[in-house]
Amino acid sequence: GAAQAQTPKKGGTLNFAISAETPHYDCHGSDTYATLHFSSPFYSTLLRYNLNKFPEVEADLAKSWTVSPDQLTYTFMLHDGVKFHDGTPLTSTDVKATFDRLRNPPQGVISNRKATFADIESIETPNPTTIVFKLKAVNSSMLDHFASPWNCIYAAKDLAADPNAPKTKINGTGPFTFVEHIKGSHVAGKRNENYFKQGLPYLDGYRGIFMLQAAAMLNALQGGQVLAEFRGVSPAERDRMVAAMGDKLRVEESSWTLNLVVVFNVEKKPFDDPRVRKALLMAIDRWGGSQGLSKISTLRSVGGVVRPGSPLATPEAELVKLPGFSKDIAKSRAEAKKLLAEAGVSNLKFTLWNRNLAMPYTPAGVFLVDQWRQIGVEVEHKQSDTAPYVSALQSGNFEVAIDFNNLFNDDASLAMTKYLSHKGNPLNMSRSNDAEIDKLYEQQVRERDPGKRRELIMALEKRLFEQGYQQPLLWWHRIVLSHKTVMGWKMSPSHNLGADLADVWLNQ
Amino acid sequence: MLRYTINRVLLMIPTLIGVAVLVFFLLRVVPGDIVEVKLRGDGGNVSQETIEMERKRFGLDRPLIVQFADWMIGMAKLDLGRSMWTERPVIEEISLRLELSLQVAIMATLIAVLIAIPLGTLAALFRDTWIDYLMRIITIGGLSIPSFWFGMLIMLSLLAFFNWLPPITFTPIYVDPVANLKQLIWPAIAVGYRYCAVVARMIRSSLLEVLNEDYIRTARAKGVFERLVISRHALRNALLPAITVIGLEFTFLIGGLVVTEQVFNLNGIGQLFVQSVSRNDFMLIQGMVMLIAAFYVFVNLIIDLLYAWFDPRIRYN
Amino acid sequence: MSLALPALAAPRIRLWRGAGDFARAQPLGAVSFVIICLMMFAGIFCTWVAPYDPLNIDFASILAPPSWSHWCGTDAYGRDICSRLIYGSRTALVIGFTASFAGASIGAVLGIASAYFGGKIDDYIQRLVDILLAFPLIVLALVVVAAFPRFLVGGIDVNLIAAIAIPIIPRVARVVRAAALSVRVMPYIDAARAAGYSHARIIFRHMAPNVVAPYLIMLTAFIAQAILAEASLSFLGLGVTEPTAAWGLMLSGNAADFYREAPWMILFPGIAISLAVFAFNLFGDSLRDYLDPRFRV
Amino acid sequence: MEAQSQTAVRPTETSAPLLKVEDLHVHFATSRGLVRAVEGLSFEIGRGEVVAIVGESGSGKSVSALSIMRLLPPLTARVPKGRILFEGRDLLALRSEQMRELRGRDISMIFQEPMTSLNPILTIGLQITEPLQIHLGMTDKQARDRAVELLNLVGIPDPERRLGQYPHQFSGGMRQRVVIAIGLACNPKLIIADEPTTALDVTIQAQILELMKNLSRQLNIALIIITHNLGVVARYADRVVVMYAARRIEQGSAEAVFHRPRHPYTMGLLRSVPRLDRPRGARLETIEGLPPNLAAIPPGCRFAPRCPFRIPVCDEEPPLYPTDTGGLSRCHRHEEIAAGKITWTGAGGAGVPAPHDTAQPLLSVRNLKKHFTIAGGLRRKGGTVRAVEDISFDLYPGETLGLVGESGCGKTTVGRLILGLEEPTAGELRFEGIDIGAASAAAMKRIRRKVQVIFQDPYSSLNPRMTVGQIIGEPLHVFDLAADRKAASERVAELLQQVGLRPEMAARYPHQLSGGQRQRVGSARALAMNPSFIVCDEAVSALDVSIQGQIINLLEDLQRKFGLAYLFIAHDLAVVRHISMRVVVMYFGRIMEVADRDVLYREPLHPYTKALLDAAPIPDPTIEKGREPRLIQGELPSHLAPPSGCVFNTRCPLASQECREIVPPLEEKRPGHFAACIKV
Ligand SMILES: Nc1ncnc2c1ncn2[C@@H]1O[C@H](COP(=O)(O)OP(=O)(O)OP(=O)(O)O)[C@@H](O)[C@H]1O
Ligand SMILES: Nc1ncnc2c1ncn2[C@@H]1O[C@H](COP(=O)(O)OP(=O)(O)OP(=O)(O)O)[C@@H](O)[C@H]1O
Ligand SMILES: [Mg+2]
Ligand SMILES: [Mg+2]
Repeated sequence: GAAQAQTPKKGGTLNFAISAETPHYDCHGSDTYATLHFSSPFYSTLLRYNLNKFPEVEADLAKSWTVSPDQLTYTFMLHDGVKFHDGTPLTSTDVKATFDRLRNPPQGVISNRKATFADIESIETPNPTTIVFKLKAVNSSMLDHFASPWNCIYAAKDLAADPNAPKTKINGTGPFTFVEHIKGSHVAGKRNENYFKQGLPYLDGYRGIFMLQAAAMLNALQGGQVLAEFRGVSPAERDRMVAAMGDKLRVEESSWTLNLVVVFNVEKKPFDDPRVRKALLMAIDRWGGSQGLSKISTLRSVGGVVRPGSPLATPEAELVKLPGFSKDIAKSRAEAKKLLAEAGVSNLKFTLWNRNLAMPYTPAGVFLVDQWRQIGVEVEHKQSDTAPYVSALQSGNFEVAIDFNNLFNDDASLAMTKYLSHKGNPLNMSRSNDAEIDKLYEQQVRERDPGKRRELIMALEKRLFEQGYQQPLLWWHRIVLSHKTVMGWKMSPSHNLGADLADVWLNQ
Repeated sequence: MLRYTINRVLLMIPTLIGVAVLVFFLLRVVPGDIVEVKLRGDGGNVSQETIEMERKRFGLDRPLIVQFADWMIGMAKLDLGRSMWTERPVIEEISLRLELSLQVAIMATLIAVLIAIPLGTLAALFRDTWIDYLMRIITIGGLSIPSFWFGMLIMLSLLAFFNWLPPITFTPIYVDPVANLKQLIWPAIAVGYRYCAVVARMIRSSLLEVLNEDYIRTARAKGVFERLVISRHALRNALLPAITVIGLEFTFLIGGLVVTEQVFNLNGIGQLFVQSVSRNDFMLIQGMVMLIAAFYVFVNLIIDLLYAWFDPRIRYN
Repeated sequence: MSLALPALAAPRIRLWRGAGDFARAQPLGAVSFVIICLMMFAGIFCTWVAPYDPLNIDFASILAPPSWSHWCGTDAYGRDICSRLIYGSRTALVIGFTASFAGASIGAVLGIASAYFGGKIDDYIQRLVDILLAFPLIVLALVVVAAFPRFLVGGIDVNLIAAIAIPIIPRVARVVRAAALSVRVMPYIDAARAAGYSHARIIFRHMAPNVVAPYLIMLTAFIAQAILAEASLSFLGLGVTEPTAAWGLMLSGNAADFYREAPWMILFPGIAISLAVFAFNLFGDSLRDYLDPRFRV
Repeated sequence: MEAQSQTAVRPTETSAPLLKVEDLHVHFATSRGLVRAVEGLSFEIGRGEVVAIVGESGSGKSVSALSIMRLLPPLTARVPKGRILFEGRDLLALRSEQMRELRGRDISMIFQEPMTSLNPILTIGLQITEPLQIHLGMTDKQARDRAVELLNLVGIPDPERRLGQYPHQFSGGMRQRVVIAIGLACNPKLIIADEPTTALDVTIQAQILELMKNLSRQLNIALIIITHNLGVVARYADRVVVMYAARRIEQGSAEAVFHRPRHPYTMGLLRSVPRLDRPRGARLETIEGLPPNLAAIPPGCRFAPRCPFRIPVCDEEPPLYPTDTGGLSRCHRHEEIAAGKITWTGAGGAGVPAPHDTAQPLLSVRNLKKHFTIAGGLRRKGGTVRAVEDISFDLYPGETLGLVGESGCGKTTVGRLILGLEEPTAGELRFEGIDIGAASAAAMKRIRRKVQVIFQDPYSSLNPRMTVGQIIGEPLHVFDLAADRKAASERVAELLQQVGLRPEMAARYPHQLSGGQRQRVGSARALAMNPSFIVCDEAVSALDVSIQGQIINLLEDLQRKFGLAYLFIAHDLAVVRHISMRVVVMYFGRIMEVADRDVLYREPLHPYTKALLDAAPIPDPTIEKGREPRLIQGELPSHLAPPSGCVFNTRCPLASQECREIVPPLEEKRPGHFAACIKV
C-alpha cells in the first residue's frame, strides 16, 4: 500500500532471520523454505508469481511467453545480456539443462519436481534467447509450475561438470551474489552489480541469520538485531511483539498454503470402517477450534482441500454441508456417537501419532485429543521426532495421525495430489486406494475451463470426506513481522514466494 | 609415576571402544533414517527409488558390521566421517560449536570454584551453626533448581528490570570480549549455581572428614595458627576429592547443557545433539559421543594425575 | 521363638526409635520429609484434591492470571495450572521413584557383586561402569526414548523411566562398590565364609544389609535427580507428552512463547519442581548425616 | 582474673608444681545424654617428673589430657568446673590465642596413632620446622638445622635426606620418633603422651619408651604417660594416678601402688594380668562385670558393683582418703586393706587342662607358603609380599598352640590359611589326616564346621545388622544342626549360657553390647557348630586387662568342657604364656622357635625370642627399674625387600656373615625344642 508508493532508496544491508538452516543449496532437490530463503536471492526462475496480483504469474528471466491455443506448447523469450555470477552469459541451453535436470535427473541427483514436469514431452532451443516446451497433454497448472520458485536456473556447464554442483556451489543469475555461509550462524550475499533487471536490487547486501528458537528470534527482532523473519510467527508472538514494539513493527497476515491433515490408516481396524472414520471427523469442532487455536497457534482458517480464499476454494456455504464441517457441533457429535455405536466401537481407544514440533503440531494434537474425549474416545497422544514419525507414517505403523500438507505453491492440483490413491503416491499416508478420486483428479487437471474444474474439485472433496480417509484439520495462518524500515517485500500465502529480495529496500 | 600414567592411558582404550559399540548399535535401533527426514520431512513428494538411491549414497544399505568397521577404521585415522545432514566433516561441524560450549563450561567452572571453596570451607568450620544451615539450604537449592528454569528467570528479570536481552549471535572472546561476555555470562551463571553447589558440598564434607583426622589434632597441639591449620593442613587434603567432582561436572557441561542452550539460544554442542538426534544424523551423533567420551576419559586421566601430583603416597610408588 | 521373634521385632522397634532420633537430630530432614509426604498425598489423591480436570481445555479462559477460581492461573489452553501441578506431582513421583529405585537397585547389586567376587568379574563390571559413565547422558536419554517402541504405564513411558534409570546405575554401582569393599574385609564376613555359607547367603544376608546406608542415601538423592531429568527431558519434548500433566512439560512447549506475558505459566511449575527436588535432596542429605557415623556426635 | 592473681602471688616459687590440675570436670553433650567423662580430677606434676595415668578404657584418660591442651571438641565438650594451673597460670582462663602460643612451646602432646598423626601430604621437614618457626621465629635455615638435630636426637639415621620425605616413607616406629621430635622441638616443659606405644610392637615400644625416658631425664622435661599397660607404668613412672569411671580412685608412688595397692580395683587389676615373672597360676583372677556407663552413673562408690568387698557403706560415694603409703585411695575400706584384712581372691578354678595326647595330630601344617602379589601398577608398584614362608607345625587335639610374633610377621595369615580364607601358595594342610587342598566339597564342608575362628576386633567381628540370636543361630539352621526353630532357640540360649551371657541377650544387637560381651558372643558363634578346633586371632588383645582375664578364663573353661584345640595368636607374650601349652615364635613369615611353654620362657634359644622376652616390661617397678635395658636395634625389614639368609640378621646381636648367606633350618636343638638359628 502506502509503503510501496514511496520511491525506493538504494543501499543498506538487511539482516533477517531464517528459522531453519538448509542442509544444501539445491532448490531442485529441496522442499523446505530453508533452502529458498537461503538460495532464492542468488537465482532466477523463468516465470514467477506477481505478488501484487497473486496468483497471477509474471515474467522473470523470460521477457515474455506465449501459450499455444491447444495449451500444448509454451514458448519463452529470454532477456538478453543475462550473466551468471561467474560471468558466463545465460542462454536457452542453460534453461534447457535446468529443466532436463528437473524432469529426469541424472543418476545421483534428486529432483522433487520430477512428477510436476512429467507432462513435458520435449524442450527445444531454436536460438540462445528462445526456449520451447512441448507437452504430452494439457496441464491446467503448467504456468504455476513454471512460476514455482523451486526451478532455480543453473548454468549448463556447471551441471555438465558435476550434476550435483548446485548442492554445494552457488552460481546463479539472481539479484545477489554469494558471500559466505557460516554454519550454524548465517548466510550473506551482496548486490549483483550486473543483475539483468535495471536498478535492482536496492540493497547493498543481506544477512540471513539462522535462529532455530522462536523466542530468540523474537528477542532479536525486538532488539533490531534482525529486521524481519519471512516464514511466519504465531499470534501470541505477534501480540507480544506488537505490545513490545508498537508502531515500529509491521504486521502482515494472510491465509497460508499449509494445512494439517487428520489421517486414518485404513489398513488398521477399526479404521477400515468408513463409519468410524467419519464419526471421528464429525466430532471435531473446527469452527470453535479455529477460534481458540488461532489465538495460540498458527492454525486458523477452516477449509477444504484447496486453500480457503484461493480462486478454486470451496465457499463456506458449501463446506458446512460436508462431514466434519458442521457448525452445529452438538448434533454432529451425537451423530458421531451413533455411528461409532453402529460400528460397534462405542468406547474406542487408539494412539494419535503426531510430529514433535511445538508449533502448530502440539496444539493440534492436544486439541484433537480433547475433541475426541468428548465423544468418549480415549486417545493417547504420541509425539515423536521427524525420523520415526515419517517412517511410521510411510510404513503404515500407525492408527491415526496428524499429517501435514505442505504446498510449495498455490496450485490446486498440487493441493490434491496428497489424496490420490496410495499406490504410486507415497504422499497418501492413509493408504487408501480410491479410483473415483483418481479419476476426478485426472479430469480437473486436463480441464481447460476453470468453472468446470471447480465443479470437479468439489466433487472430489465430497467423495474424500464422505469416505473420510483423511481430511484437512485446519489451514495455517501466516503472520509476518518486520520492522517498518523494511520496504518493498511482498506478503503472499506461501512462505516459499518472494524470497529473492530483489525489490526489498531499507527506509533509513 | 610414568608407568602409572601409561597404564591409565592404556585403560582408556577399552572404554572408548565400548562407548563406540554402544552408541553405534543403539542408534541403529531408532526407526527411520536421515534420508527420509531429508527428503520427506517437509512432505516432499519423492519416489521410493530416490530414497533408496540416497541410502546407497550414504552406504546405509550395507550390512551393519561393515558400516561399523568402516567407521572404526575411520576413527583410527582420526576421521569421524561426514555429517549426513550437511555432508560436511563431523570435525568441522563440532569445532564450530565446541568453542562456545567450552567457554561456557570454563566460565561456569571458574564461577563455581571461586565461590564454592570459601563457601564449603566456612560451612565445615562453622558446622551445625546457622552459617552451615544457610549454606546447606543455598547449596541444596542449587542442586534443586533446574538450570534451565533458572535461566528463564534470568532472562525474564533481565527483560523486566533492564528491558535488555543478551545478544544472540556468538562473538569469539578474542574478537570482542565485551559482546562475548554479554552473551555467555548468563548461561554460565545459570549452570554455575548448581555446579558451585555440588563443589561446595563436596568441600564441606571432605573438609569435615579431614578435620577429624589425627594429624589436624597434632597440628593444633603444635600450636599452629588456626588459619594455617585450615589452609595448610586441612584444605589441601580436602581439595583432592573436590578436584574429582569439578572434573566430572566440567565434562558434563560439555554437551550436557542441552536445555540451557535452548533457553539462551546458544549454538553449542548440546543443541547440535538435539538437532542431529531429531534428524537421525547418525554420523554426527556418533562423532559427538566419541568426542565427549574421549573428553571424559581424558579429564579423568588428568584428575588421577593431579591426585598423584597432590598426594605423595601415590607419587612416590 | 526367641530366635525368630527378635529378628522381626527388633528392627521395627529400632525403626520407630530411629524415626524419632532422626527428627530430633535432623530437623531440616524432618521438614523435608513432611513436604515429601504432602507431595505424595497430592499425587495419590489428585483426583480429589485437584479443583479442575487437568485435561479440560477452555479456550474461553486462556492465560488467565492467578485468581480465586484459578489459584495458579491457566495455561495457553485455558487449563487450570494448579490442577495440572497436582496431577503432575503424581507423574513426577512415579517417574522419580521407579527410575531411581530401578537404577539404584541394579547399581547396588552390581556394586556388591563387584566388590565381593573381585578379580575378573570386578574388572568387567568396572569397565561397564566406565563406559556408561563416559556416555553422554543426554544422548543416552534422547536415543533410548526415541529408539524403542514406547510402552505406557499410566500415561508414563517406560522408555523414559529407563532413560532416566540407566545413567543412575553406574553412579550407584561405584559408591556401593566402595562401601561393599570396606564391608568385604570385615571379620564378620570372614567368619561367615569360615562357616562355609553360600555366596548368595553372604551377599544378601551379610553384605547387603551393611551397605544399605549408602544405598538409601543415593536412592533419595537420585529420586531428586530423576525428577529433574524428567523435567529436562519433557522440556525437550522427549519425556511425557501433552496433554499429560507433567511439570517439565509445563515449562516447555508454548510456555516459551507466553511466559513473558504470563509468567505464572513457568513460575509455579518451576517452583513445584524445585520444591520437590529440594525436599528429596534435603532428606537424602539429612539421611546421610544421620546414617553416617562420621557425622554423628 | 584468677590466673593473674595466681601468677601475682607466687611468680617464682621453685617448689611450685609445673602443672596443677584442680577438681577438673569435663562433660560431653551427646545424643545419649550428658557424658561425665572426667569428674573432680586433681593431680600435679613437678618439673622433670614422670607421672602415669592408668585406667580402664573409657575412664577419661585421654579426655583429661586433651582438656589440659584445650583440644577438646569445641562443640560438644564443656569444662563446667576446675582449674588447670600451668606455672601458676590457669590454662582454662587463657584466651585461645595465648593458649595456642603455649601449645607446642611449653606443653606438647604425643598421640596414640603414629600412622595417622602426621600429615600425609606434607614433608616431615615442614612438619618439624613448623612449630620452630611459629614459636621461636626461626629462619628456614635455623629451623632446618634444629630439625636435623632433633631427628638425630630421636635416632633417625641420615636426617638431612629424611627431612624431604613424606610420612608414608617411614615405618610406624620411625613415625612415632618423628612425632616425638616434633614434641621436643621447642624444648617444652611438659610432654603429654597418650598411649605413645600401644600401636607399636614390643621391641619398638621398648625403644621408644627408653628414648622418651632418657630425653625427659636429660632435658628435665616433665612427662605424663597415659597407658593401660601396667608393665610400662612400672618401668617408667615415678608416680601413678589410677582412674576409674571418670574419677581418680587411687594415687601414689609407683612402688606403693604396685606393691601395696590400697584400692580393690587396683588390686584386682594387678592380679588379673598374666605375668611373665611369676609362675603361671591355674587360673587368672578377674574383676567380674563392667565399668558403669558414664552417661548414667549409679550413686555410691563407682566400683562397688564389681567389688567383691562391697559393704553397705559403699552406697555412698567415698572421698579420697590419704593412705598409709602416702598416697590417696577412694575406698571406704582402705585401712582394712592396709591392715591386710582384705586380700583379693577372684573366682577360683580347676587346674590346667591336660592335652589329650594322641598319635595323630588334629592339624598338621607342612611347608606352608603364602605370597601376596600386590595389585596392578596403578597406585602402587607391584611386588610380592612373602607373608608366610615355609612354615610347618603340628597341633594335637585338646592342645593350645600359642603363636607369637611382631606385627606383620604373618600370624593372621597363617590363621586365615588354616581357615581356608586364603589359598596357600604352596605347602599342605592336613586336618584329621585329610589334605584340605585335595578335599572333596563335602569333606570341605565338614572340615569347615570343625574349624572355627574368634577374631581380634570385637567390634567388627559381629554383623551389626543381626541380633545376637541370629548370629549364633544362623549356622544352626543353615546346616540343619537344630530340628526346628524351637530347638534352635533353645540351643542358642544354651550356648549363651555356656559363654556366660544371659539368654535374653539373644534379642540384642552387637552395638548394645560391651567389648567383652561381644567376644563372648563371638565364642558362642564359634561353638555353635561344635568345632574341635578354634583359631583365636588376637582374641583378647583389644580388651581391657580386667575383661581380658574373663575371656581367657572362658576359653580355658570351654577347652576343658569340649576338649577344644586352640591356635592362639597374640603378640602379648604374657598372655600366650598363660594360656598355651606349646608356643611358636614367628618372625617375618618364618618360624624362629617352637617349644613347650615353660621351656621357651625359661630358657629361650633363639636370639629373637630372647629379645622379645627382654623387651616386654613386667608390672613390677622394683624389677623393671632395676633391669637396665637390653634393646634390640633397628626396624622390621620391608616385606618387598626381605633380607637374604636369616631374616633376623638385620637386627640380630649375634649376626655374622654366614647368617646373611644361609637360611637356617628349623631343627630340634633339644627334645621337643626347635629353633631356626645356626648360632645355637
Ligand atoms: N568427643 C566425645 N564425645 C562424647 N563422648 C566422648 C568424647 N570423647 C570421649 N568421650 C567419652 O568420654 C569418656 C572418656 O573417654 P577417654 O577417651 O578419655 O577414655 P580413655 O581413658 O582415653 O580410654 P582409652 O584407654 O580407650 O583411650 C568415654 O566414656 C568416652 O565415651
Ligand atoms: N591381602 C593382603 N595383600 C597383601 N599383603 C597382605 C595381605 N594380607 C597380609 N598382607 C601382608 O602380609 C604380612 C603379614 O600380615 P599378617 O596380618 O599375617 O601379620 P600379623 O602377624 O597378623 O600382624 P598383626 O600382628 O599386626 O596382626 C603383612 O606384611 C601384611 O602387609
Ligand atoms: Mg584414650
Ligand atoms: Mg594379625
